[in-house]
Amino acid sequence: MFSASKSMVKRGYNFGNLQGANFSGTVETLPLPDKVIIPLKQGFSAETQCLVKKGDKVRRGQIIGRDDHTYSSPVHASINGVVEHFETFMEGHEPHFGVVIRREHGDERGFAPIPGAGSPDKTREDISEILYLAGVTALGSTGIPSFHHTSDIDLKDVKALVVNGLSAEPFSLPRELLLSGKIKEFTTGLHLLMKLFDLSENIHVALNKEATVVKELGNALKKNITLHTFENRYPLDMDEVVTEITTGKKVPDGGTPSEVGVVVVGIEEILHVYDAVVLGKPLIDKIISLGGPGFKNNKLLIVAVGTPIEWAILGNIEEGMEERILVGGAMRGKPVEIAAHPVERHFSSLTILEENREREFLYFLKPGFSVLSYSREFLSAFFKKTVRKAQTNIQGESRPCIFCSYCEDICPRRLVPHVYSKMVAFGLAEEAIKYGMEACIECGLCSFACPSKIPLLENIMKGKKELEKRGRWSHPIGLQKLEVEGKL
Amino acid sequence: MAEATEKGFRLLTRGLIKDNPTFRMVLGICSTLAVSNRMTNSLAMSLGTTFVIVSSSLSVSLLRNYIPKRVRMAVYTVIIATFVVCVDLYLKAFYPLISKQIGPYVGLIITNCIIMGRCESFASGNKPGPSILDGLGVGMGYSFSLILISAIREPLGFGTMMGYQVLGSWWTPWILMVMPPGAFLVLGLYIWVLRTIYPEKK
Amino acid sequence: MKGLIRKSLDLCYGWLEKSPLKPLKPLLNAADGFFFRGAEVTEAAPHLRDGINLKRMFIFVVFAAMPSALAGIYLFGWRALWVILISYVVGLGLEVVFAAVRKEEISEGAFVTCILFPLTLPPNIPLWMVGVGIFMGILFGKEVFGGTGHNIFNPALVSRIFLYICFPAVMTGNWIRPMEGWGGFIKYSGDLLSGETLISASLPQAGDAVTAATPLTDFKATGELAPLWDLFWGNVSGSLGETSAILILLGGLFLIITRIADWRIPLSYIGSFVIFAFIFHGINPEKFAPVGFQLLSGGLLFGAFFMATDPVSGPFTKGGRWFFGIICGLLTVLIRGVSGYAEGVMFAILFMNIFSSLIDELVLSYRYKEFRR
Amino acid sequence: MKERLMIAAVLLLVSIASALSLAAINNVSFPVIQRNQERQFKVALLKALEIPFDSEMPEKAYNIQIEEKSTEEGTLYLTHEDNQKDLPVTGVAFMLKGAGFWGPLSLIVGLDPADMSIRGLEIFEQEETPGLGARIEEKAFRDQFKGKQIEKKIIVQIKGAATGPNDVSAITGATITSKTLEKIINETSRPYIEAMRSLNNG
Repeated sequence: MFSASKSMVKRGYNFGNLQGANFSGTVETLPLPDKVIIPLKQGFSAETQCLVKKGDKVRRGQIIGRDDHTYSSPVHASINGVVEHFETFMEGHEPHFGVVIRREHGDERGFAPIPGAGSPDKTREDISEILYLAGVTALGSTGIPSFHHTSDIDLKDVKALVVNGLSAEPFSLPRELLLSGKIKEFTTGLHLLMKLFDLSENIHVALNKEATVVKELGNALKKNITLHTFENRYPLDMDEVVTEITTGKKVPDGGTPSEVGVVVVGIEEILHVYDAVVLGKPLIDKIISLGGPGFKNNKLLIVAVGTPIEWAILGNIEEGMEERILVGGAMRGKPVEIAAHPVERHFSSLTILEENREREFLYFLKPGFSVLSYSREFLSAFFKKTVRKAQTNIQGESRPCIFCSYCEDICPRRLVPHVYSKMVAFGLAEEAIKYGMEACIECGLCSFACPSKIPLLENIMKGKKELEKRGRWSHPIGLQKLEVEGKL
Repeated sequence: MAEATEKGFRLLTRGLIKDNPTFRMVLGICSTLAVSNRMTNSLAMSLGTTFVIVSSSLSVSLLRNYIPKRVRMAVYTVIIATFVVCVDLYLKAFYPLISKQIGPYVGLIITNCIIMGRCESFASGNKPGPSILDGLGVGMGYSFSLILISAIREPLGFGTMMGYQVLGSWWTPWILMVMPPGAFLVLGLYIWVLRTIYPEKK
Repeated sequence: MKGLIRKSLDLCYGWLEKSPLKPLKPLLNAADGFFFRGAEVTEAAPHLRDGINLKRMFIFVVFAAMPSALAGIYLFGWRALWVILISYVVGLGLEVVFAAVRKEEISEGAFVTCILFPLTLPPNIPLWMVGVGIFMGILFGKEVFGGTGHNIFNPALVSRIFLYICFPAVMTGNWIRPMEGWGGFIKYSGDLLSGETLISASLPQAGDAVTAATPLTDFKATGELAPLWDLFWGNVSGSLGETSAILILLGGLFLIITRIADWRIPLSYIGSFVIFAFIFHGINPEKFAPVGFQLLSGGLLFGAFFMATDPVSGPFTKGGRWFFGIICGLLTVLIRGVSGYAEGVMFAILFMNIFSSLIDELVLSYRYKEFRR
Repeated sequence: MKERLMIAAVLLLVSIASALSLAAINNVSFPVIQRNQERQFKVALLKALEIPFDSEMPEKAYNIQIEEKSTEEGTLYLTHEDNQKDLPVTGVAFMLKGAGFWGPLSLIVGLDPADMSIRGLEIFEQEETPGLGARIEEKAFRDQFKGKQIEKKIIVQIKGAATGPNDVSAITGATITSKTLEKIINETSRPYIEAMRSLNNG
């Protein structure tokens, strides 16, 4: 294990005012789509057993997939309608099984409530049961532990709870905006989780320093909850990093916070806990953010789970551009290959970037008021207020490494990405372990900052894969870990 | 008969370029770097080394059946050293000027890996005839490379060739070419060119 | 303007495809890449990229060296312009040849080498020597190692040391006094020296130039100290770009502010130099000149800001950079004071270049010792 | 056992053969080598004293014109008026030794005893950088020393032109060799001058 928690707060990169990152606090509600695709496996959950047949009528909020014997959480129908057919679609290389439901009535927002829910005064067992039935337990990077099999960590092993309110990745869900006007709901939800985990201390809330709700939240939180504020630096909002900078516990290299007994949940997840336990609402509506230069307006949107992505972004895209749609932020987001892919319940943001293939004239001599750059060679470095352009163009030419050590300076873990990249290229991935390659958290800042435009992160991941293939190193996390341990 | 002639010819010529001890195997570099700044020195050194290679190859070949395997290196060294001292004394007696310039390196012919290499790899297992041809071939290869190097170094370093002024008085001598590092550069260039023309077989 | 260049480039592409001059394509690619940014987009996460690229980095180093170059022209005659021009023509020509042979794109590193190298030369160096120097420096300092990014030594310094060893008489023995009035912008100083001169007394004098020794040579020979004020403004004899301390500082600060050069190297180099110079001057003031004089004279500032900060040939770790600078400073003081050479910056930096990867390895093996089981 | 005896015998035989042949060659070449070395020294000495000689047989001139005189401080080489040993001394020469840049540096200085000025300077042995420090052998450089007063300090001027009466211009770029030469002349000639004094007085 490699300790760097203190320097991590200072390292990383503040993306500043990005073009298309100005979210307004209001939340819009998307009309229900004509049909939804509900994957039977969403979030931290194995594939559930399908409980409906073709032609069945389903109600909004009805459980249509459930399997109490594996690590999973139930899946719900998000509209009132009829099961039309079943569909297999690919997510990466994995086939996913989805239930297609056609809407029968109008925009009906009513739902089948979770039995037993309705008030915040519940026992531990009740909370666990309600969260499980609501499907909320599938949220978080490794799930929220309960008395069911819902997470790779047991309820009795939970030693700390971290609420991640940071959002430093460009175009990721601006979490602090969710809090405005919802402080009470948040604190109630937090206390429910604390009760579930049987924790009275070691509870941390991390928030951006500039967030408007910091003071309000600070007043609302009880003394046993620590509120930390941080500068808006990527990748402080990654779960591994936020764990280290708040609790001081070192997450094992390549591992997850759950391995040291820490559960990390986002603010939106706490609100879902509140919705489930107090309002009895299952996880059928999800707040996601639409961000990036490809959208006309950046906004927060309440979307029914299973809505096709094309439906969610319809009418909001800038016309006449080659777009790249990403699930997640602009750094670690996954490109969406099929626009019909449904919004799943663990999605938090959709990003659209323009595929910028423009060949700018005399680019290297431009003053650069709107350039996103780690170095100070552009005037934007001296004008903090200017809006930076977010580009997919690599803005240069691929060149050999010149040892400028930008990647090393910007790396939140004080690693040497260019060294790993070279070693992997020479087939010496084993050697790279000796220089700490496994401590990489894959934030991608090295590739971002490289002036030679070397895909450093890609090379590192290639090296890790190679090592796994050769059996030299492996650190399965999440579901993969459970699968390796034979629990799935 | 023709076959034998052909074989002998191959032995004689392969050291020139294809298996050139200096450019290809990078052997005997010490003396190459040290003496190749003047053509006369190069010639003297080449002749001396060739003589030592040929005569020690011959001697080893003649004695090959009598030399016990365990002490063969020691015997080779004694044989080579004898011939080297002969060359050294000869130069001292009849070419004192050349001897003064390349003196220490003549003694170092003993440690030239080329000679030991030929004795060990060829002469110890072959008849005197082929051994002489082989030694002569390798010696010629060594001489060839030395002459090639000094053909660049002497004009650049002194403006002369074999001691005669070939470049006019406008020429500014390149002192680096006179010093051993200059030979490194020239040798490197030759190796580069040669390996580009005849790529190494895999 | 933009459209015109684009059109003519496209025209050339079409024409080159059919013509027998096809091997010249790298040259056209380079021109294209010079005017227009590439069209590539990111292939995988992260989807955003920093605006910086090598072209900008290298051109900024050239900008940083500009004040010194202009000072060189002003102080020593506009012949200096020829020196720089020849360096560019030969250096870039060689770069193009290698790019064509290797079928690679032309790397912009030569732009930096070709401006830094002439600034380290005596003003009245024969012009052909400039060409030979940059040719040998780029060939043996960079290309034999595989081009930009793979070199062990700073190519500009390799060029200089080649000339230094080959033609010591030219490189150490003849300097001219700076010009006055409008200076070199209107005056041209002739070639002071032909290759033949054996003994310094017989140096012929030409043009308006007056021979003079550099402040460091002066001190070595006679113990005389040049006035600090002259050293600061650059009103002393010396290499083209090294005389004016203020302009070098200006360029150096620019490099540091833009983050192209790591501030650790100049700071540790100059810091350790000052400390050691102070100590040694206290011990033996005859051999070691006073700190202020040593700091401003010779190539120390130029070396510390422009040569030692070359990322390729120096160490890349932070600790390594501190160490590199400190040893460079110590070596410079020692070489200036104890050896037969008046100046030691070039030797110190080249010497430490050899060890930079070793230093990095030591730093990394310490930093990642938890991973060495 | 038998094998070991065999090894010992072969080694012994080879060594004996080698030793015998070397001894024979040495016997032949030794006188020649010795004569070469002596001749070199004698030529340098005659040149330093500016005595004309037949380059084929310098021994002849040497034997006639030079008187070797051993003193406590070292050997002095004298020439007399009309080559008569009882007549006054017209020239004195001696050898100075010191450490050069790469190796030993020795030179022969010829003096005019009348005013103690240098008649000639010959470099006998040097291993300086060719083309750089080695240029101290060039006539133009050595001739500068003629007429300089050995009793006063001779200064090799590195910077600028030689202006003082006892100044000599250094070789550009070869600062170290030039300064070494100055040091050797000024520091090691003292005892010889003392010896000359006592010779004159006695």
